[in-house]
Amino acid sequence: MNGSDLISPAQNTWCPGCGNFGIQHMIKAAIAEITGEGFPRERIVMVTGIGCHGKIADYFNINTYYAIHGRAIPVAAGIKVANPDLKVICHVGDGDAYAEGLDHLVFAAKRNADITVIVHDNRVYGLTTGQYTPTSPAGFKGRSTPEGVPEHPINPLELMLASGATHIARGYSRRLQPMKQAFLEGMRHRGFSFIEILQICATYFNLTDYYNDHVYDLAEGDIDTGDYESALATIREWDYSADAPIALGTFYRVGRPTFEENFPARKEGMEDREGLIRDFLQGHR
Amino acid sequence: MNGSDLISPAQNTWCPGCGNFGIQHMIKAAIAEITGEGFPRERIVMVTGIGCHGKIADYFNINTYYAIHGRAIPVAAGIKVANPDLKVICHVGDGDAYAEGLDHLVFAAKRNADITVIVHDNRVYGLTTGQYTPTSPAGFKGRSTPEGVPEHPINPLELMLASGATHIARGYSRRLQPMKQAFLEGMRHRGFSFIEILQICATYFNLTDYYNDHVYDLAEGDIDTGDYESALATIREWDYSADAPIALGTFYRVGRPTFEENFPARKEGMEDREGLIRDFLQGHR
Amino acid sequence: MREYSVLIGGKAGEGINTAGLTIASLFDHLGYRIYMYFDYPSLIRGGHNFAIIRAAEKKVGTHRDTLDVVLALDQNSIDRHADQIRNDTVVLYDTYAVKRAEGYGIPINQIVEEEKAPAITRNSAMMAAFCRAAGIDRELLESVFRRSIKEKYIDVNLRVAERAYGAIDEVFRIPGLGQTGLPALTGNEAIGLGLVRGGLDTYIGYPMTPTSNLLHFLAEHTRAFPVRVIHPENEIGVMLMALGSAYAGNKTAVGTSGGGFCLMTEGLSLAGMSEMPITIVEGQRPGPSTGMPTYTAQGDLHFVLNAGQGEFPRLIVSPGDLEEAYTWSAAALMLSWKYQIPAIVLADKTLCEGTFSFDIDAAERPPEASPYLWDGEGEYRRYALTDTGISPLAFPPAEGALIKANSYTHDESGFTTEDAARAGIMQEKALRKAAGLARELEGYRTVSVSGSPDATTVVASFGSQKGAVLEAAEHLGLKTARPLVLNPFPVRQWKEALDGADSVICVENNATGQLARLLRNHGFSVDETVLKYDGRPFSLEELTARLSEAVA
Amino acid sequence: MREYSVLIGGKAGEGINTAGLTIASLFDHLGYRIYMYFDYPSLIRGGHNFAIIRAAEKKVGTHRDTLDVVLALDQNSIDRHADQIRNDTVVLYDTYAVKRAEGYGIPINQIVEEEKAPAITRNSAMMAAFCRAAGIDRELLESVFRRSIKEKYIDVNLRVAERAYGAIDEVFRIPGLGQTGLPALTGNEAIGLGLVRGGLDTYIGYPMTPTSNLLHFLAEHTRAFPVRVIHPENEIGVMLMALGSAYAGNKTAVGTSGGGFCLMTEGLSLAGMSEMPITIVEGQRPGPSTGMPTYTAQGDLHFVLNAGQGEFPRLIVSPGDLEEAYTWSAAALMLSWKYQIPAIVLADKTLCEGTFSFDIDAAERPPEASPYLWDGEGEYRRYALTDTGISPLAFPPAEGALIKANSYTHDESGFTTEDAARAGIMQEKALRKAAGLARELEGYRTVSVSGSPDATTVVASFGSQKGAVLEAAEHLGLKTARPLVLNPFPVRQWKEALDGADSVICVENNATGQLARLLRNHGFSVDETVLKYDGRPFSLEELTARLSEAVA
Ligand SMILES: Cc1ncc(C[n+]2csc(CCOP(=O)(O)OP(=O)(O)O)c2C)c(N)n1
Ligand SMILES: Cc1ncc(C[n+]2csc(CCOP(=O)(O)OP(=O)(O)O)c2C)c(N)n1
Ligand code: SF4
Ligand code: SF4
Ligand SMILES: [Mg+2]
Ligand SMILES: [Mg+2]
Repeated sequence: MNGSDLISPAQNTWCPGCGNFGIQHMIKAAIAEITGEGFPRERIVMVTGIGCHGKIADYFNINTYYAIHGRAIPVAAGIKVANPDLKVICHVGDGDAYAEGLDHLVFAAKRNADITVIVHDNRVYGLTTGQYTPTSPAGFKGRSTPEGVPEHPINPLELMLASGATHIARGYSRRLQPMKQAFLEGMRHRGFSFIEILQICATYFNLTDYYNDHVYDLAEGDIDTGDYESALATIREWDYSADAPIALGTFYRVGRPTFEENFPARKEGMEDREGLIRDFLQGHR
Repeated sequence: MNGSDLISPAQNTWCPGCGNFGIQHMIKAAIAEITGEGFPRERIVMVTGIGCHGKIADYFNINTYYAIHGRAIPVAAGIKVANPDLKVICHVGDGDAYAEGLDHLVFAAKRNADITVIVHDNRVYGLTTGQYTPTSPAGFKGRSTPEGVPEHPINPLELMLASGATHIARGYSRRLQPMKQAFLEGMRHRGFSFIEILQICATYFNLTDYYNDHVYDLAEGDIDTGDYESALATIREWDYSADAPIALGTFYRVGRPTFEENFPARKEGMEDREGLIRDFLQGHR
Repeated sequence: MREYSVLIGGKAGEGINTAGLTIASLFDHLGYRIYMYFDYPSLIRGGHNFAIIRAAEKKVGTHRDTLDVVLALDQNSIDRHADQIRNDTVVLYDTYAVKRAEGYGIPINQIVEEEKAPAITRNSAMMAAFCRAAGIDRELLESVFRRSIKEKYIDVNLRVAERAYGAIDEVFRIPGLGQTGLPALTGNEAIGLGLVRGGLDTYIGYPMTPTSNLLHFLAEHTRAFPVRVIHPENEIGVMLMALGSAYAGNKTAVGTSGGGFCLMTEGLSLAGMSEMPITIVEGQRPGPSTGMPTYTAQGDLHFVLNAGQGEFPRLIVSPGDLEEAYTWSAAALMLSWKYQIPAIVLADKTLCEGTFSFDIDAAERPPEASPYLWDGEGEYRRYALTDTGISPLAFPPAEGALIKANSYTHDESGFTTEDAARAGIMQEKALRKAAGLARELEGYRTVSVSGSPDATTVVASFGSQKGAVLEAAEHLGLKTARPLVLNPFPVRQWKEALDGADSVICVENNATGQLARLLRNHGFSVDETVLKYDGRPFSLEELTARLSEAVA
Repeated sequence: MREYSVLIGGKAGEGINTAGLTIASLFDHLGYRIYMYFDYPSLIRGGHNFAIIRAAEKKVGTHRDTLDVVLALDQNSIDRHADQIRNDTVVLYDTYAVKRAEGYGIPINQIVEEEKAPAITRNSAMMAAFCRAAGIDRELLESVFRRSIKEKYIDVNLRVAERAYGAIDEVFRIPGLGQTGLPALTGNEAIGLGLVRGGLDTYIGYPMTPTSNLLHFLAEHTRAFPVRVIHPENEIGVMLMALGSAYAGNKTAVGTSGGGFCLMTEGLSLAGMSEMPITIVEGQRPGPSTGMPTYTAQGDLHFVLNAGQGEFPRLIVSPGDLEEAYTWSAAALMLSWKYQIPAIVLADKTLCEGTFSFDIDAAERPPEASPYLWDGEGEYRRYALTDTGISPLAFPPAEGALIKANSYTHDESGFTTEDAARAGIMQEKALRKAAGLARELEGYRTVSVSGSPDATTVVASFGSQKGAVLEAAEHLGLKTARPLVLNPFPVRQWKEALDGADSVICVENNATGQLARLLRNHGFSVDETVLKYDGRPFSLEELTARLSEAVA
């Protein structure tokens, strides 16, 4: 199964050269793999923010909730808690998840909501035509900062580690197979998985050459993914602004009870709601 | 000058034994000290959130903006950028700044807004009568979680370090003089200073004994406050849940350009606004 | 009608609310119907709290200014209520805390000290003194205590009570009425029960007065009811999590007040576009902004009517007492699912935190509206066009179905579109749902009428004004009309209610007459408004006076 | 009236907007007044974009469906506009990209390839072909190019243009009119200039169509104007930062669309309670929710009228063209400071992103309202009670003054209060400000009337409908009336405007007739609504037809 039937007939309107194509291709491959292994496709739900990245909702023949700017993550968490049998994948943008709705990202990590968050980090607001985001490098000339952003970017992986994320990985939109691996690992992780993809924006911030020069794949043994300090050291190698090697791969992975486990499954024998209420009232006086 | 005229005649309605009294007392002492040194009192502005902590606005004869729940920090940042000559102190609660409005805290740190944020962290929603907050320990039985919070708390200092805060300190509401020192240091720091006070809530979460048993003061040389790793190691000693020694004092302090520096002072010779507009239109065709 | 008004007052932290509820319970066991108004500032200890318990033979829903009994645990309970204390008011007070008072002093502090009892037992002493003064059996008091006080504290409370009971003689006698009692609930609790009745699976809330207690109530009873309760990071998280939950098929409600509702408006609009059912309990309090958090107002009516960008149908119900709160909260949830729209239960502090005798058998049965579910046939289209505008629902996992919810303008399958024609068609789909809902509501009693049927003056009000308006209008021989549904506005039923009226007076807890504005919107004229905007509900006397002025 | 309508179409990323503006500039230099409608979907590359430039002797503010010239850079520019192309429409097309068309093929792709020019120069070629076909001097084209194209790209563009100029002959001739030209601006730019004129110190915004370009415009011109521009983390940050900025004495404005406005409502209510002046530009687009981000609507009128919990005065202005946008944005800012209230400039995509000839001399002078400043005498009280309800302002640092802003109900000094009487007094202070503002606005022209003064049918509209309504009504001999201020509603002036009318038709870009509802609120009747809710503005022809139907 190559997953081609996963792609919807909706017209794709990303710019030529956009890194979103690679992400789309690989999430498709990852989904095809898990459905090929027998995970029912109808148990997958994709939730997206608003931005170029969000269009991925239209491009898949998969259950989707194309939500609002910055707020995809609580929607995803709400779906998962309502039905823990679902596999919930959340595609968000950097403006979306790191600016507009950062708090939800932090809290999803804190709670260990069992969802997979994939950030299309093109380090720019694409759909609104090129303003800086929290991961734009210092000096970036966006349309709202024509003289260059004076602020330093955040390092989202570092923030996620501090927030309690139990799975942290990074990919690059031009490294296809490792991206697929990252998506599969994330989807298979029980708990909150955070996957940041350095995504090329061909139109507003084309960092292809920069990334090609700087990225490297974490090799077996480079890092102890169960160890906070080890993960952090590698995460901090590159600060999203200065020149430095940029590690790709899984940085951190630990086990912790998930948010959904706090809510035991629905009780049986509670169909007669009026009866339950009358019982309650009886005991109430 | 002992600062007694800094206290307003408004009736104080904190519970007996509340840690807010200690905070109030020491911020008063700190303000008295800097005004005593000649910093004009009218150049101080205090901004607060909503919660028991927020009442401090009413208790001071100082310029205040008693803002809304979770949103004091952007108000403070807005005041400072509008008039960088002001000293802006922001009193917030843990529900306030770590739950409702967490994103603003992170961004104030990222931007290095030159404000001093003092978190009254009683690890509970006080004013709304005792629900868990992001720093309540796992298992805490609040009114919205009668069976105990299953989530792990965040470590706000860790989060602040990851967010780019340039000054990070912790105090305890029953250790008065160190608190005053912390406030003074924070107010004197050029850039974003984050001061978390472990504050006793006498009514809903009285941790006095626990804190008395666990806190210790950072001594000279315990920590290299200019070093990220050194700060982090000490910050991570205690995770707000398990038993561990709780360090008090300054963890981190570095210099970085502030947010306000990005906006040069107002230009001279621009009083004739209609003239400027006509000039613009002239050049526009 | 036999009735009593009892005020108990003291400081925050002295258990005034609990004491008030105990008094209510005593009356209940004597066969009275009760209403309790609880007044407290936004602080945790100190200040002045008071509860007024009104007990009567028949259902009541408002408090009186004139008091039969005052139970004063602090001096403020005397001083601040001086004009409510008449010559024949029976005043009991703690001789230690109250220095200036006329009435019966009880050495409560001394008793508590001698019994080495915690200070919180002072109110137990006061209640015992009240029982003795009012000729209520100590056995009844003991049995009420045993139900409300935790096992390990019961002995010390009974000891203290025993002493206080002996510290005063009978002053008058409250007779038993022989009626079967009714449980006393708050509006929040009745709303919670209504939501449960309507099928609630998940309640999500962030604390905010006056609906925090709805969150607490449901959180406490997740074993009694099949409901999951979640308290997330803020109201934006609440609303969006709730929409995700609804997408997955959970009947979900949220609760807040105006400030938190602000933060839900973007999600509300998303509910509109993505046709996600959601029920929002909005407990109003005086604004703007933080305002007076523990007081009451009806200042958010037009805000909830119009919140969220763009145009989409919504249901807004406005219960006036517990039975209506129960029925219409259930109805709101069910209708929101039937029409896949947001529903708002508009309440306020008066209703949410007021305590009333609740008669479930007197509550109208909520409409049994069920969601239209997909029959599994053919291709599933989340936004399929139908005559009613309602598209059949499916939830993941549904084999063979592609369930695409979308915040963008979309086609029937849920794919984004920017096509002009399709956008128009989808907007018309929404209008059809609104029209269908309005038609369906025609089948229910959505306007409540009472008072003198032939009176030519009609007193119009909404929500929690019910109790005061009904009684005041009865006194004055006026007719009353109250919409139970504010949107879609029940135009026909309102017209009928106004039949024969030549003057309409709106009674509202706000400063600009928002119901009057809504009525004018729909072409109805309003002659006068009687407004109160100081955070307090009308008392019966105050409203009667203001209304008779307005009529004159 | 001599006029031309030119459509240029192609893909997103092909510079259609720029090309349209260049054509507008050509017309401007020929002495025409222009209006340009730009239609684009929410994507960055591909799809179909088009601009319709209408140029006329006199001011125009709407587009026509019937086209004089079509410049097609893609096949969609022909196919999607088939019914707008008449027999005498001059169609120029790129022979490579357009396969099926009647008209004049220009081998644009070939020219660009041969000149080794970047693809983006295709539109320069098309403009050159247009100039030749329309008898416009190549010198004029060159001078327009030199102003709009960056130095380093000018040569290649001129080379390509030269070739295309030669690839076609003159088809007709657009005569010069000899009028002095006017700068062509977008609504966003006029609003920005108006804010600057009103005293803007700080603009804070988060990108959102259709006001992103207001953020960009001001950010680009912080050297030309004394304005600080900040783009924070989200709209909540925007609004709260703005209130802090205002507290410190900076005249501050923010801009957004409906979704972002949702997130500002809690801050709006805080502005109300703390009496913090703030100006909000709300550019409407089709909702609910994300809707159609790059299209137009007027669906948020009642939302902005009622947003925020509680009751507080607000000013809402509704400009219909650039001159009004300039004047009323300035007025909004100044009046918000005079009354210490929030002011909202309600616009939409049609106005914000439409391009118009701007005649600053034709703009009414904005009222010169200044804030009441504290005179430094006596004790400062931030919320001092006055006859007008307006308390004198002071900003920190002000020696000897304690400047206490508060979101709680507060006393005159700004300390929190929960006192019933004081709460009432403060609410009345707010009502006095509202009344004062309404009175002051009586002094300005807040209702604009045009068309046949004796017509008995009045076409009512607000905001961006102006252009289409004025022309359509003129054609049909009807009268028009438009409120420039939506709140406080100019009741007296509206009454005067309606004098002699026996029928009122509302023209609106929404599905429920929100202006009609507002008029009914104020006791005015509306007989008919002409609504459009597909995201597109009315064209002149469409509105004329719909109106004549409604009149019939
Ligand atoms: C509340 C709100 N504010 C602003 C917008 C406008 N908006 C749409 S997409 C977007 C930015 C998207 O940037 P990002 O999340 O980085 O996504 P990208 O387009 O780069 O994939 C913005 C600001 C919106 N839709 N909603
Ligand atoms: C938007 C909004 N949501 C909820 C509230 C209700 N509220 C007032 S104070 C508070 C919690 C305060 O907790 P914290 O910030 O920890 O302050 P504390 O009382 O503990 O000092 C809440 C939830 C509010 N005022 N505004
Ligand atoms: S603007 Fe950037 S992110 Fe958006 S589709 Fe184009 S290349 Fe991709
Ligand atoms: S509730 Fe807690 S935090 Fe609030 S005043 Fe009382 S002791 Fe202090
Ligand atoms: Mg992006
Ligand atoms: Mg707290």
